[in-house]
Amino acid sequence: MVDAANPLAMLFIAIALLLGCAMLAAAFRGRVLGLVYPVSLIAASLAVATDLSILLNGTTFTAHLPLGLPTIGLRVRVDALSAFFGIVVNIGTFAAALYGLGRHKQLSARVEPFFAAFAAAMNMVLLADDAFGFLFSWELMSVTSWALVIARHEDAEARRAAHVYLMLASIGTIALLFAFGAMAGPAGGYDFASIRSAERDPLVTGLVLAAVLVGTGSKAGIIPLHAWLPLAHPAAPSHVSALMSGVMTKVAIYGLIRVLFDLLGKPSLWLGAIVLILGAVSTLMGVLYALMQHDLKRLLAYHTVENIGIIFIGLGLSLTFKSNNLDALAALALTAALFHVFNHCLFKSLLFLGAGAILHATGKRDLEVLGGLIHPMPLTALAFLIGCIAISALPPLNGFVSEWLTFQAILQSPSLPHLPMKILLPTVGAVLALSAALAAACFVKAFGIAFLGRPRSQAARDAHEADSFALSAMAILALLCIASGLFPGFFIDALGSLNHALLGTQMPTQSTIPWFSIVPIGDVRSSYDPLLISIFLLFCAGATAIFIHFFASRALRRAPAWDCGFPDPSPSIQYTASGFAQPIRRIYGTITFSAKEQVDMPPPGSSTPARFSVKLHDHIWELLYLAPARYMLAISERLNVFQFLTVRRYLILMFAALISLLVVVMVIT
Amino acid sequence: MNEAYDVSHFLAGLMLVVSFALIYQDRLLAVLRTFAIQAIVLALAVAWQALVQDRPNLFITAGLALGLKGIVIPLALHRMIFRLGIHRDVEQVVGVGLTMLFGLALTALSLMLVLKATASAPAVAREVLAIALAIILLGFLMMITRRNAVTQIIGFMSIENGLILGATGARGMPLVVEISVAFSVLIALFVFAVFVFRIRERFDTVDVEVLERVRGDRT
Amino acid sequence: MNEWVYAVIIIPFVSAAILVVLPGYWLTARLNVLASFLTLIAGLNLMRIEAFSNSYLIIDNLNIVFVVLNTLVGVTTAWYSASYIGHEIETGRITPASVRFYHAMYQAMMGAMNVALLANNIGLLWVGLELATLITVIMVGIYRTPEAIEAAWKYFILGGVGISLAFFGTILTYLAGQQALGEGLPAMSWSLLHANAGKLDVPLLNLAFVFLLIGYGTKVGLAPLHAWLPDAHSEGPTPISAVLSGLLLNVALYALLRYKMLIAANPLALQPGPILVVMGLVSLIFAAFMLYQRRDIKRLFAYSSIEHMGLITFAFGMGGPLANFAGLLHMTMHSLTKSAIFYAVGHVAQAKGTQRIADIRGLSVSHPGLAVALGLGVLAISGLPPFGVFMSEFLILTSTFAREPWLALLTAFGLLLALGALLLRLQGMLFGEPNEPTHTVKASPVPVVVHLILILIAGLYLPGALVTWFQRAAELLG
Amino acid sequence: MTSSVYSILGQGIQTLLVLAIAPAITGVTRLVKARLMRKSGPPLLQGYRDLFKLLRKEVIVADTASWLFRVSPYLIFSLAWLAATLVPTFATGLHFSWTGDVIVIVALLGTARFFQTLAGMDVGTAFGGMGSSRESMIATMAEPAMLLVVLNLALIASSSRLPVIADYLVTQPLAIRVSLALALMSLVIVALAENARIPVDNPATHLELTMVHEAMILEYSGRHLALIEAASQLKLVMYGSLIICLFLPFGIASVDSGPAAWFVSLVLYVGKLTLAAITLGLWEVSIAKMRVFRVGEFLGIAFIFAFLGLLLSFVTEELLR
Repeated sequence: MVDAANPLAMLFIAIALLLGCAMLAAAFRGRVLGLVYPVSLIAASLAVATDLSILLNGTTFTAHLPLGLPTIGLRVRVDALSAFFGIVVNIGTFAAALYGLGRHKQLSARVEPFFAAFAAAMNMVLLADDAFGFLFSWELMSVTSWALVIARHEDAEARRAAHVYLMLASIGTIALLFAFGAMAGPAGGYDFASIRSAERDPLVTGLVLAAVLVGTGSKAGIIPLHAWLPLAHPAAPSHVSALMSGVMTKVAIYGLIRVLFDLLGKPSLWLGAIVLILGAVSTLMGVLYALMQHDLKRLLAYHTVENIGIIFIGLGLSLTFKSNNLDALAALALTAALFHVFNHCLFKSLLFLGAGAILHATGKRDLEVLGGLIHPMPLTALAFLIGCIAISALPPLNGFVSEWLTFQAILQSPSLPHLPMKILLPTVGAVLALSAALAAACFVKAFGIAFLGRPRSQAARDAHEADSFALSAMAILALLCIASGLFPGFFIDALGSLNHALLGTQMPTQSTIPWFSIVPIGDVRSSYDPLLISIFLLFCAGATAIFIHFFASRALRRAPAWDCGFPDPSPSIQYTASGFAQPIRRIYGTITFSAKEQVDMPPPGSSTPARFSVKLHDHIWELLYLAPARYMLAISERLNVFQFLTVRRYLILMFAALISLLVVVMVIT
Repeated sequence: MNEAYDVSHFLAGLMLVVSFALIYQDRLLAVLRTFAIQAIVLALAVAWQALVQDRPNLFITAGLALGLKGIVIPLALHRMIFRLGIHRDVEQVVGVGLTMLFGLALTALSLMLVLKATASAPAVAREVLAIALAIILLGFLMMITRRNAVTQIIGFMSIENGLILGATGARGMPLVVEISVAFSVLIALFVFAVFVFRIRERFDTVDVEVLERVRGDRT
Repeated sequence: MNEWVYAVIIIPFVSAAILVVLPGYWLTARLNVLASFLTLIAGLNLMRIEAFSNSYLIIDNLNIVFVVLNTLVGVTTAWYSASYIGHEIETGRITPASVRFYHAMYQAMMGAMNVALLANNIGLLWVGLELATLITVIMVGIYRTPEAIEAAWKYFILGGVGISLAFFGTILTYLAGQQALGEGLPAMSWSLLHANAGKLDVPLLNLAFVFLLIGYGTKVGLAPLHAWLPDAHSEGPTPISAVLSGLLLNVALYALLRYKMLIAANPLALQPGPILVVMGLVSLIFAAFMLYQRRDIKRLFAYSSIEHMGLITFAFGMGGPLANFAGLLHMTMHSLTKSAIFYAVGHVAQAKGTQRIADIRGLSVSHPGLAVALGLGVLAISGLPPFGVFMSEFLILTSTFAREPWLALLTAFGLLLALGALLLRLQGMLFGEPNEPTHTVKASPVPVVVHLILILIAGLYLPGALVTWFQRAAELLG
Repeated sequence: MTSSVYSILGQGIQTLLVLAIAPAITGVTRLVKARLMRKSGPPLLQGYRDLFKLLRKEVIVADTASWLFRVSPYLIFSLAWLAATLVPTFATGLHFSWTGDVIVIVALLGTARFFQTLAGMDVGTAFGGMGSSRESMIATMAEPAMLLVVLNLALIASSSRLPVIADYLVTQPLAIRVSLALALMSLVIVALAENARIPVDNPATHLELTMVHEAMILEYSGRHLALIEAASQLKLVMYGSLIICLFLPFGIASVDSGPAAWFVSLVLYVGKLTLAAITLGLWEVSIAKMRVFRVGEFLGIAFIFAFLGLLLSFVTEELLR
C-alpha cells in the first residue's frame, strides 16, 4: 500500500478528486456540474506539482493495490517518464478546465462528468504498471472521450464521428491487448516487471511491435489510422477537443515509448526505420490534408496528425541511434521528441481553445464565413497568433526549438553504419522541412482568413471578445509557449533523469551555458540562442520605431484601402481559404487527392454566373475505411437469409452438423 | 439367454423396418397407422427387456408406450386430420426413393458407428443401441423430408421411440430414465395438443408453412 | 448443513404448487418475488458448504457459482417481471387469463434449472433441462400472436430434437460408465464418473460427446443450431428473454462443461478443444454479422447472446487455466449484463410501444434513466471498462494471442464487428431528436441497478472466494 | 582579451555593414539592367534617397487594417537584418555568430515571410490575398529546398554553423563535387524566388496578374514601405553573402587576424557581392518572367537538385571512404 510521504498518494488524491466529482456531477446534475472545473483545476495543479518533483528528482515510486486482475492485483508505478507525461496531461487539463469555467451558463450532464472522468483516466494510464490496469484505463479514456464526442448528439455528424472514433479506439485497444498478451506470454505474467524481465524470441517481438504501432498509432492519429481525429475534434466541445488533441494523443505516445523504450529492451535495427517512415508519411500527409480544409477545427485536427508525425520522427531517430548503440544521440533525438510532445500539448491546446473562442463568439467553424476577427477579439487574436507562430515552427517560439533539435539529430546521420539509414535520415529531414513550410502556409491561411481582412458574414461582424476564463487559459498557454521557446535549456536538463532511466545517458547540461543558449552536441557543431535573438529583434524593432518616429515622420492617416485604385466594398472580393490554398493544391493536391477542377462557363450572352468546383478524393478513407465497411455490410446481407429459413431447413442444418460431427469422430477414432 | 438375444434382435429389427415404412408412406392416414404399429412393437420390445432383465418397472414404460403412442395419440391425430379434412394429401419435399436411399445410408452409418464404439459392450446392448440410433436418425430424416405438421410430429415421436428402445436396451438404467421418457412423452402430447389446436383455431390447417409466415424480423 | 441443497430445489416447486391454485395477478407476483428471494437465501447458504454429493445431488466448485447466479437472477427477474407484466396487463397486451399460471410456471422453471445445476446424475440433469425448456416454450407462446406461436413452435421442434439427441448421448455415457461402475445409479453420477474417468469406455464416450454437443449445443444456441434463440427471445415476454439469455443458456453450457470435464479427465478420449473452438468462432462471427441486419431490438440482443455464448465456448475450447477462468468469468458477467440489458430493453419497448429499433430515437432526451441503463448495459456487454466483461475479454484475448495469434485475430474481428453493430444501434436509439410516441413506464429501477453495480464491482475487484472457485473449476476443466 | 574585443568589434562592423551596403547592391543590379536596356538608369545612391524620402513621408493606413499591419514592417525589417547579420561576410568567428546556426537563419526568414504574408491579408483586398497566397506557395517549395542545401553542406562540414562551414570549405582542399554544384544551382534558384526576382517575380512590375511580392505590400506607404524595401534589400544581401560564404569563401579572414586582414577580406567580400549583383542583373535581362503556375515546377527543380545533391554527397562519402 501507499504511505502518505509517497508522492503516489498525492496523485491518487488527484485522481480520486476527479473521479469523485465526476460521479457526484453525474449523480446530482444541476448546479453540482459546475463543481467539475474547480475540482479539476485543483487536481491538475496538485498532479503537476507532484509530477514535477518526481521528474526533477528522477525517483521512482511503486504501489500494489488489491484491485484489478485477481492474479496479480493492481500494480502502480510512477517514474520520470510517467511524471513527464503527467505534467503534459495535467497542464492541458488545467488549461481546459480553466476555459471550462467560462461555460457555467451551458453546463450539461453530457459533458462535465465525462470531462473529469476523462482527465482521471488519462492520469490512470500513466500510473498503471500492469497490462490490465494500463488497458483498463486506456479504454476508459476512450469511452469517456466517446461520450464527450457525442455530447452534441442532435448532430448526425457528431454521432457518426463518435462511432468511427470508438471503433478505431477499440481496434487500437485490441491491438494493444494482443501486444501485451504476446509480451506476457501464455502464463499470463501481466505485470510490467515480469514483462521487462521476460525473454522472447524475435518473432514474438515482431508481433508485439506491429500490434503496439497499431494500438498506439490509432490513438495518436498516425496515418492511416488517423480517420477519427478530423471527425471527432470538430464534434466535441472545444475545450474537450483541446484535451483530446493536445493531451490524449500524448498519452498514446507515452504508451509507445513505454513499450518500445522500457518494456521491450533493445530495439531491432529496422524498427527505427519503420517508425521514421510512419512519422514522415503522417507529417507530410497530415499537413497536406490540413491545407485542404476550411473548417478550422478539422484543420487543427489534421495538424495534430502532422505533429504526431514529427514526434514519431524524433522517436524513430532515437530508436535508430539506440539500436546502433549511439546512446548520446538517442538521448538527443528522444529529448527532441519529448520536447515536441510538450510543445504540441501547449500550442495545440491553445489553438483549440482559440477556435472554441471563435466558435463561441460567432457560432461558426467555417473559415469561409469568418474574417476580421482581430478587431472585435484582439486578445484572442494575439494568443492565437502566438499559437500559430509556435506550431509553424518559427523562431523564437518553442515549436522551432523541438524541430531544430530534431534537425540536429538528423544531421548526425553520418555516424550511422549503414548507408540506407544514412540516406533515410536526410530524406526524412527533407520531408520535415517541406511540411514545416507547408504548415507555415497553412497557418497563414488559418489566421489570415479568420482574423484578418474584412468580416465575410454578419456572425463574424457581431463577434465579441472571449470571456476572461478563456482568455486567461489561452494566456497561460501562450506564455508557456514563449517561456519554453526562450529558455529551452532548463527543459532539456529537466529531461536528464528521464533519458538516464530509458537510455542510460543524457544530453550535456544546458542551463549553465551563457545567455541561455543551447548547444546539443558540441560548440562547433551547432548552437541556438532564442533569448538573444528575441532580445535583438525587440531591441532592433523598438529602436527603429523610436528612431523613425523621432527623426523622420510619425504622421499617419486612415483612408480607404487603395487596392490599385479599384477598391471593392464587398468583402467577398477577398481571397477565401480555398482560394488561398489553390496554388498549393495545384502543386501538391493533384496527385495526393486526385483533385479535379471543373469550370462550367455559361453560353455567351447568358447572364448566369460561371461555376468553379473542385473535387477532392480522400483515398485513404475510401480505400481503408469505406471499402471494407461496404464488404462487411454485403456479407451480413448475404448471411441474413439464415434468419428467414423454415423450421425444416433449420432441422437440416442441425442434421448436417450432427452427421458431419459423427463422421469426423468416426474418422479420427 | 440366446433366445433373449434373438427376440430382442427381432423386435428391434422390426422397429427399424417399421420406421423405414414410415418414411416410405406418403398418405397421412397410413403414416399414422404405421406409427401406431411402431409404438406397439416398441411396447413389445420394452416388455421383453423387462422380462429378460427382470426389471418390472420397465413394464410401466411398455404400458406408456402402448397406451399413449400406440392408441391415444394416433387416435387424437386421426380425429384432427379428419376434422381438418386433410386425410388425403401428403406432401414430401424429397422423393420417396431418394429418402429411402438416405435412410439406408444413415442406417449403415449408425451401425458402423455403434458397433465400432461398443466393442466391449454385451451383444444385446450393441444390437439394440445400433438400431435405436438408426431409428432416431430416420425419425430425424422424416422430420426433414415432410412439410406437414402432423408428419413432423410423428417423426419427432419416432425419435422418442428410438430413444426409449435404446434406454431400455442399456441394462439397468435407473428409474429416472423411464420417468423422464414417459414424462417427456406426456409433455410432448400436451404441447402438441396445445399447438395443433391453436394452429387450427387460427389457420384451419396444420401445414407448417403457416407457422413460417412471419419468421421474424422482416419489418 | 445440506438441507439448504434440498431447499434450493424444494422451495421453487412448493411455491409453484401454491401459486397454481392462487388466483389474481397482484398477489402471485409478490409471492413469486418472495419465493425467489427465499431460494436466493438458500442458494447463498450453499456457499458455506465446502463440497457435498450424494447419489442424486452434488455441490462443488463448478456448480456453486451457477446456483448462486441462478437464484440471484431469479430474484431480480421476478422483481422485474412483477412491474413488467403488470404494465402489459394494464396496456392489455396480455389478458390476466393467459398469465394465470405465469408465476407458477416461473417458479417451476427456476426449480427445474436448479435441479439441473445441482444434479449429481446425468439423467436428472437432463430431466431438469428438459422441464425448463418445455416450460419456457409455453411461456414464449404466451402472447398468442402468430409471431409468438411461430417462435414457440420453432423453439419446441428444434429444442425437442436437440434434447432427444442429448438424451441419446446420456444413454451412451451411461453405457460408457457401465463397464467400470456396474449397472444402476453409480454409472450415472457425476462424482463417480469423474472419479473413474480414466476407466470409462473411450469410444462410447467420444460418440456420446458428439450427441451431447449437438443436443445441449442447441440449447446453448451455438450456430448453426441457434435458430430457435432469436425468435424465442424477441416474441416472448421480456422477463423470459432475460431468463433465457441469462440463465437457461448458462445451464445448458454448464451441462456441456460437465461432460467436457469428464472427457478432459480421460487422456485417451478425443480432445473436444478444436471442435468447441470452431463452433465458438463460427457462432461468434456469424452472430456479429447478423447483428447489422436486425430491426427488432430484442432480436438484436438475442444475437448478441449467441455471440457471447460463442466466445465462451471458444474460451473453453482453448482451455488452460487462464482461458477457462476467463470463460467462467465471462459466463457470469454475460448473464448478469445481458439480463440487465433485457430489463432495460423491456421498459424501452414499453415506453416506445414498439420493438422496432428504427422507431426508437432520442431516449436520452425522453427517458434519461432508461437511456443510461441501456447505454451502460450495452457498453458493458461490448467489453468496455469499467465493467466485468472487459476483464474476461482481456484474459481471453491476451491468453489466446499468446498461444494462437490467428485465432485471436478471428475472435477480435468478431468482437469488433459486434461492437460496431451494437454501438451503431445504441447511438441510434439513445441520441438524436426523440420521436413520438413516448409513454411513461413506472419501472422499478432496482433489478437493473443491482446488476450494473455487480458487474461494475466485478470489473474493479473480484472477491477472493469467487476467484478460488473459478480457479479450481478451471483446473477441473483442463 | 584582444580576441574578444576583436570579435565584438567585428560583429558590430558586420551588423552595420550589411545594413549600409544593402541599397547599393540592389542599386547595382538596377543599374546593370538599365544599362543593358540602353537606359541611363538610376545612380547607385538612388536606393538610399528613396528610403529617406519614404521615411519622411506620411503613412496612409487602410481603415480596415489592424495593429498587425503596422507592427509587421518593423518585425520584418529586424528579422531580415538579423538574418543578414548572422551570415559571415568578411570574417568568421564573430562574437555573436553562435546565436544561431544556418537552420535558424532559414527559419528567421520564414518568420519574416510569415508576417509579410499576414500583413498582405490584413487589409482585406483581393491583391493582398493573391500576393500572400502566391508567396506562401513559393515559400513551400523554396524553403525546404534551401534547408536541404544547407543540410547538405552541414553534413559535409559536420556542423550547421556557417563560420565553421566556411572555415572547413576554405581549409579543406576538396575537389569539385557534383553534390556541391547541384546545391549551388538550387540555392541560386531559391535566392531568385525568395528575392522576388525574374523569372519567379518581377520587382519592377505592378501588372496585377504577375506580381507576387508587390501585391502583398501594395497597401504600404511611407516609413512602413521604406522598412519593407530595406528588408528586401537586406534579404538580397543576405542571400548574396550566404552563397558567397558557402560556395566561394576563399579569402575570408578569421576574426583574430586583425583589422588589416579584415580590410582585405572586406574589400574582397564587397567585390564578390557586387559581382553577384551584376550577374543577377545580366540574368534578369536575359530571360523572361514565367507564369505563376510554372513557378512550382521551377522551384520543384530546385528542390530535386538539393535533394539529389544531398544523396550524392552521401554516396561520395561512401566512395571516398
